[in-house]
Amino acid sequence: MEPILSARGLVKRYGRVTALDHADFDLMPGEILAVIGDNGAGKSTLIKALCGAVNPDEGEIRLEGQVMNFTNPMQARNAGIETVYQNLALSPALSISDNMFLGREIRKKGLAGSVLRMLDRGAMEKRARDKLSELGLMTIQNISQAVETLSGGQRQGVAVARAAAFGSKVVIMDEPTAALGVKESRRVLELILDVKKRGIPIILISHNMPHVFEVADRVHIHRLGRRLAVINPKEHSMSDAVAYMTGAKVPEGAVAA
Amino acid sequence: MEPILSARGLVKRYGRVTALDHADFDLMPGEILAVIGDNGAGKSTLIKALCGAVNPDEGEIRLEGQVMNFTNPMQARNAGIETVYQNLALSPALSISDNMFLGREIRKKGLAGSVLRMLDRGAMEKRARDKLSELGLMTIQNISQAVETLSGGQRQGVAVARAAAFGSKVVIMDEPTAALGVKESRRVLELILDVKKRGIPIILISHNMPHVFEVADRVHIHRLGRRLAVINPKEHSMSDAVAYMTGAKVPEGAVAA
Amino acid sequence: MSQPQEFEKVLTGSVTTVAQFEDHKSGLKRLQHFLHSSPAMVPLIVLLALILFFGIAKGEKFFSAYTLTLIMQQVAVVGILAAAQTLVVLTAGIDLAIGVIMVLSFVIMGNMVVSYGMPAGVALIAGFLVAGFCGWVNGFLVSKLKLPPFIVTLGTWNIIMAICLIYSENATMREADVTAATPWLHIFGISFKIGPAVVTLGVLAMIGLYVVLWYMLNYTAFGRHIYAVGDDPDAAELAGIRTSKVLTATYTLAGLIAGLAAWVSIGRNGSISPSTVVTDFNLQAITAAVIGGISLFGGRGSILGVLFGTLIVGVMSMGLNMLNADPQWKVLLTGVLIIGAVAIDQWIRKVSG
Amino acid sequence: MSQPQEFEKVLTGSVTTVAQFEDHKSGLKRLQHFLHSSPAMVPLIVLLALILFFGIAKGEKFFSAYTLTLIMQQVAVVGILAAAQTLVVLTAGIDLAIGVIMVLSFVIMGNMVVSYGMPAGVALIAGFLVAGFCGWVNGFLVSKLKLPPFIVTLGTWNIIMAICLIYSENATMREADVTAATPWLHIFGISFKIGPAVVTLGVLAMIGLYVVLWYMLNYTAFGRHIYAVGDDPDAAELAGIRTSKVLTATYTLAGLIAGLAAWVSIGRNGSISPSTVVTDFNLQAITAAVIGGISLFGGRGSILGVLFGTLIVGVMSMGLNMLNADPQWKVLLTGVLIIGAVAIDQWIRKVSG
Amino acid sequence: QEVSACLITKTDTNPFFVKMKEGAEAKAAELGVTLKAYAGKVDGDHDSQVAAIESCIADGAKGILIAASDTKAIVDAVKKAQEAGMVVIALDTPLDPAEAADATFATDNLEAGRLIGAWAAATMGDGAKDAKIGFLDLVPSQPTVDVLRDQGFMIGFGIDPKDPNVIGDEDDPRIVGHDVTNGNEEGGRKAMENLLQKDPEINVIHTINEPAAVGAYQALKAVGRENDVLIVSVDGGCPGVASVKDGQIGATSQQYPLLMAALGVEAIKKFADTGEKPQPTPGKAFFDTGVALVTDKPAAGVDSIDTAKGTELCWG
Ligand SMILES: Nc1ncnc2c1ncn2[C@@H]1O[C@H](COP(=O)(O)OP(=O)(O)OP(=O)(O)O)[C@@H](O)[C@H]1O
Ligand SMILES: Nc1ncnc2c1ncn2[C@@H]1O[C@H](COP(=O)(O)OP(=O)(O)OP(=O)(O)O)[C@@H](O)[C@H]1O
Ligand SMILES: [Mg+2]
Ligand SMILES: [Mg+2]
Repeated sequence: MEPILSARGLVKRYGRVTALDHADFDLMPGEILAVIGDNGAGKSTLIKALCGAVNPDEGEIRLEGQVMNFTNPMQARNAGIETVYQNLALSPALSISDNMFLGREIRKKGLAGSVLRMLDRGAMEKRARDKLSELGLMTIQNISQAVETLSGGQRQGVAVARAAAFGSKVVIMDEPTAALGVKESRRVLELILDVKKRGIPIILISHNMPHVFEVADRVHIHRLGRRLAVINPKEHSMSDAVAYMTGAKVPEGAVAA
Repeated sequence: MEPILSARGLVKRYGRVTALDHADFDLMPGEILAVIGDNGAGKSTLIKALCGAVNPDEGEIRLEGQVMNFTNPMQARNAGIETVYQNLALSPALSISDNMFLGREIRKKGLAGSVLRMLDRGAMEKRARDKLSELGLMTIQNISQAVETLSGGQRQGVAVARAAAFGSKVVIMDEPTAALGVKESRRVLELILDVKKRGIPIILISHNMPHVFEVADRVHIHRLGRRLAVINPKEHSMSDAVAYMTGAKVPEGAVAA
Repeated sequence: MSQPQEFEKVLTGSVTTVAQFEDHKSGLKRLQHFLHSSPAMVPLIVLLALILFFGIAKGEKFFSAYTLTLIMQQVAVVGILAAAQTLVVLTAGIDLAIGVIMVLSFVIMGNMVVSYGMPAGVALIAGFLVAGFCGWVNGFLVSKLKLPPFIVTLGTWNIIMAICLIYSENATMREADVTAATPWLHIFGISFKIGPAVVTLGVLAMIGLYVVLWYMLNYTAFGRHIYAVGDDPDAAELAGIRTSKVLTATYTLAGLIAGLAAWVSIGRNGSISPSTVVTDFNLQAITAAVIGGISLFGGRGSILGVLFGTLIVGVMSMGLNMLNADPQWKVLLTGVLIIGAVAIDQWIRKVSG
Repeated sequence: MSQPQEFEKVLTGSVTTVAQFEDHKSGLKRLQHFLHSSPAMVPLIVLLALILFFGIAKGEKFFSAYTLTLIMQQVAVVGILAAAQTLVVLTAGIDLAIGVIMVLSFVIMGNMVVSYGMPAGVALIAGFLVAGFCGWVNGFLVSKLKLPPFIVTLGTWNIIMAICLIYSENATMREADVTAATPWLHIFGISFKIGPAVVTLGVLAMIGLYVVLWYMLNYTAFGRHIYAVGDDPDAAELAGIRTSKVLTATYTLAGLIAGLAAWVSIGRNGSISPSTVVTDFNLQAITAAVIGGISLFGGRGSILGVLFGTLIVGVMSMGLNMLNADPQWKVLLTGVLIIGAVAIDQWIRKVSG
Repeated sequence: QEVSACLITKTDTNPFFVKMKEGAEAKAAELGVTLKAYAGKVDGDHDSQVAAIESCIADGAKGILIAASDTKAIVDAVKKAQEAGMVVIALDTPLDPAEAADATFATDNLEAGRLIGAWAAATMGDGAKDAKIGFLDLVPSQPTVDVLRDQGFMIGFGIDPKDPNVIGDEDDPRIVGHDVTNGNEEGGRKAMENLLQKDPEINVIHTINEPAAVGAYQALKAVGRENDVLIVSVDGGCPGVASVKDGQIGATSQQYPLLMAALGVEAIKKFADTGEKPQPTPGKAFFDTGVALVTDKPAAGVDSIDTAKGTELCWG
């Protein structure tokens, strides 16, 4: 089977720092691919390169077999790649619903919408509230609150809800549950399985091993800026995965997986 | 036994939003107290109120039995309360060592230090590197890198290392392991136990139940802006705790714990 | 695939209602909440306080419909420029060229009718086109070359000022000559009386502009994008906003608004004088915006606040003038009042927390 | 107490060395890394390019030690003010009053010796005290009342300007009168020749000031705190910096530096003229800072860059003077050069990424 | 031998100095002198003028024509130029002291003010005793021209100016007030509106220049008083003279920048050729290029020319 999204030999250097060191990557259609690795291994840089937020110094990226070097995130989004960034990419002073619909606002029906281009505040707020409730985020009292006034977890919920609301060709989630509570994390996992059911492949970056091993079809282990191995979570234990990613053990021939 | 840090009836409202709704709090000497609760339950606001970063509308705070309403974080710090904030409180453009030693810089020995007030860059960088290595953060290549260029986990490591480096009367950590990898999280738990051994009590906010139940002496469950219950992790299961904090079950008489 | 951890299984029973707290609404609390949710009202309070202050000090002379409408006439041009400036400042930029764009625009409008004998329509279109083009150049340099807005507009300020002087040879066009050619350029000078109040079309244009921009900023996608870009450009870009398009559009729009200011200014002044380039419109416009509560760091503030900010400055200057201060003392008192007004503003915000 | 989870037990074996990657150092890469780690060098390159450009255009006349040192003399006062401005801008503020503080300070120094017959020492102390006090007032209003720096310093700008004009009755003090009273006020005007180069003590004062401030900003705690406060005031406060103290100290220091500028200015101009208040020192100082790579949003940039930024502006204006351009064209070219210089700067930064 | 000269004006935005520059350029071309022009950024920008003088020295020019922004402070820089062997000629405004320049070709601004003051008093006749006078000045910092014209008007009108170096210390009850205009239409209109707020009965207006006067006229027209207020001004630019003809301005004192410039360039050329310096007008410290009162309503006892003649002599 052809990978839907793949990369070969990605390199990214920042001055004296090397973030990606000839990294490879493959995402198969319809799968949940987990990416794990130490802090600073280069996971976020990798996915930022995939979706155009970072321009790699070397290497090539293919979407459905075609070379596609995105130079900005808009291009990736238009190509159907939706991303939850680790730093969330929310506008602090804007409200929750403004943030959820940024760049895809809903306009009023009729003349007000087509001529006066008036936004349908009510509809956006309602949909935002629904999406958040789906995630189990029941503590948000005021839906027109500025995002900067939300708690860390509420903020992350908004970012996840946004990506989930606009399903597309590939969904990338960089540590979507890091700040979330037990209940909210569980809902995100359910949501990921939901998205998969719709046939959309997902890249999930996470440090939570039980979660990773629960939902992932394959696990990409990243170490020191490159892909160390790809393992099958049914064949390897969590301990193996952790040992590989921290350098305690070296995987054998696992790259071919 | 007298609590070392306690609060009664704390209230904090932001416009239409209620963050704290008559919350109580007690920290006993030498203990590790975990604070758990849904996203947006008011945990961060609670500890910000305790350390002066937020001024509560009502309620009183006592440190070692004396009423102490801090109006800014400096006062709390001078009283010996060291905090890792959820939003980390790092200066993005400054380097790692600058951030670690912000406000407690090391000066050169001799005239250069006393008269010219020259900073000892070398010493600070060395100590910063050591602290990070203790946390297992081995991926930081350049210690004079700006914090904004670090990965999410590296950044959190810096904040935790800073609080740990300056042990004092009370250490508060708001989700210190949220962005950390498996290895780094483990080190932070070890560090917390270390601090406890030095006799310093710790407040740990976390959504990671296994971690909480591993290290905590008591667990404060926060729900809808107030303390719902305090439970003993040896007497209650994780399931109980999760059920209480999400409202699935109501604890009986646990507040007295 | 492994199973959820044990403790996660109890979640099915968790509460599913949105958190709510009882509201204790005393009158004061209500006011607080109102101010908290509509920060543009704070400068309005300051404005009213200031009017009251001078009204008490000078009695009817100040507190008359005539005087108050006169103030509106005096601030119309600056008010329009302040609106343009506000858009740019909301994107975390600054437009030092806005004043000279206006001057170039009215010089061109005037020259078209007086020197080249063009019809008024053509002259106006030419004026607006040039103004919009100047704005577009700023936007292009800021968004594509990623130069700091301060430097870009400092540069174009100089360039446009020089072009304006060289092109016009510094020649003033007299009102009589303009009127002889067309009445259209003076249309915003037309005034009508409602009792003692005197309202010019220029004043109405300013108010109309603010209403339109307020609508645009709050009820259209473009408006929200302006805020998002100013608030955090990286986040906006990642969230899928074409920041460079938004920036270019904003600067261009600011230029076009300067074109409107040019037209209104011809109406107010009658004659058309290129040496107006030296007038410090930038500082006045930025001051009005900041007093109105716009953050120079972008992304925060309401444009209605700027309308009140403009009026605050106008009321101050008229009030001081009626208090019979001589020009040097007026400068001093203006300084004191500016700080005072914003201090009160800040205090109200704090109390309404 | 429960046990660590199963998979956490393998961690004992994890690698404990710091990550390292091989370095491929070609010459170009080295240059890139150098520029990447010392961004202040970028304006230096632009400066050298500009000197070369005018040197080629005008030959020896421009490219002489005399002309180049003359440029230094011309920019000394603005350079000192730009240093003060830089400190304030680094805290994410702006000091519109810095120019008039200098003027008030030299008017006081002059009046002390000429009108009141005080000794030079007393005059200088009085001048510095007033300058520092003005700065302190700005700092107090910004840090304690939490007013926007733009508004605070706009207010004090007006107030100080008016005080200066009212107090001095706009009377210029002649060089001869000042010299008759004391030689000390003119000390920074003393020049000595090294071959054709002419160096004044004022120029040395400027350079010395930059060195001291560079040291302070990079090698003392206070300097790092200035950056931290400008970078993210909330984070700095939480991290345990008394932001309001840092702000007050910074504005006060800026005032004192304006006092130094006053002294140097007396040396350069000989006479003391209160009407200097109209000169646009603010814009010049901010321009130098921004061209030198300081971000108006605070917390970023190197003060050495500002020294080069000041010189870039000086070289431009001297170069254009020598090119025999007519004043209006000079304005135009200044605009083009400002944008050009910063565009090159940005380009180098991008390439050295 | 090639002769090069510098012209340093106060600003390059004020039409007066722009015309002066054009006049100088024309004369220079005629005499074969290379002329470089410099200007300050705003009125009062002393620093740019000093830098300009330094550039001229570095350039090796033979002479400098300067319209000084700060007539006292510039003296030191002028001295340096003279030491470098140049002839320095003050245009428009004499230096302080006037002898600091090698020669001065200037308008007597006090006389200019005095003429319009005297004309206004004569035109009003008995009404002058209880006139209500407004002064539309230049800027708060009170530069020399501002003071001379303002105080000159008072002398001409018969008001005691007290200290003739300071505006605003007078106590004559006929003075309604002073306001500043920045010398342009916008400022003129606003200042007029302000003064009308102080006293709507105002009936005489002194304006610093014609743009300010035109602005004041607009403000008066808006309240329907354009026909019963006397506006006087200084400058004599062509649009200004046309405004006098239209009756918007009652009278204006005309000055002659082209003449100043031409005389200045000639003097430098002569100095370069012969080393000879020009002589001042007898009885004055400088060579007065003259002012003429332009009005179509001549008043007894005040010499004036009509607008036809004024239009002939106007400068742009
Ligand atoms: N703009 C930058 N400048 C310099 N170094 C950078 C920059 N961005 C990332 N890096 C470095 O690149 C490396 C990889 O960072 P990245 O964010 O990809 O890590 P990560 O695997 O996502 O880690 P985490 O699990 O902590 O999120 C880190 O060492 C980081 O310091
Ligand atoms: N400045 C503010 N303005 C308005 N609402 C606020 C502000 N700060 C916090 N809140 C609200 O107060 C509530 C409690 O927030 P808090 O940050 O204390 O939650 P938390 O328990 O720490 O959650 P998390 O686990 O997600 O970090 C949230 O609903 C949040 O939206
Ligand atoms: Mg990451
Ligand atoms: Mg929290």
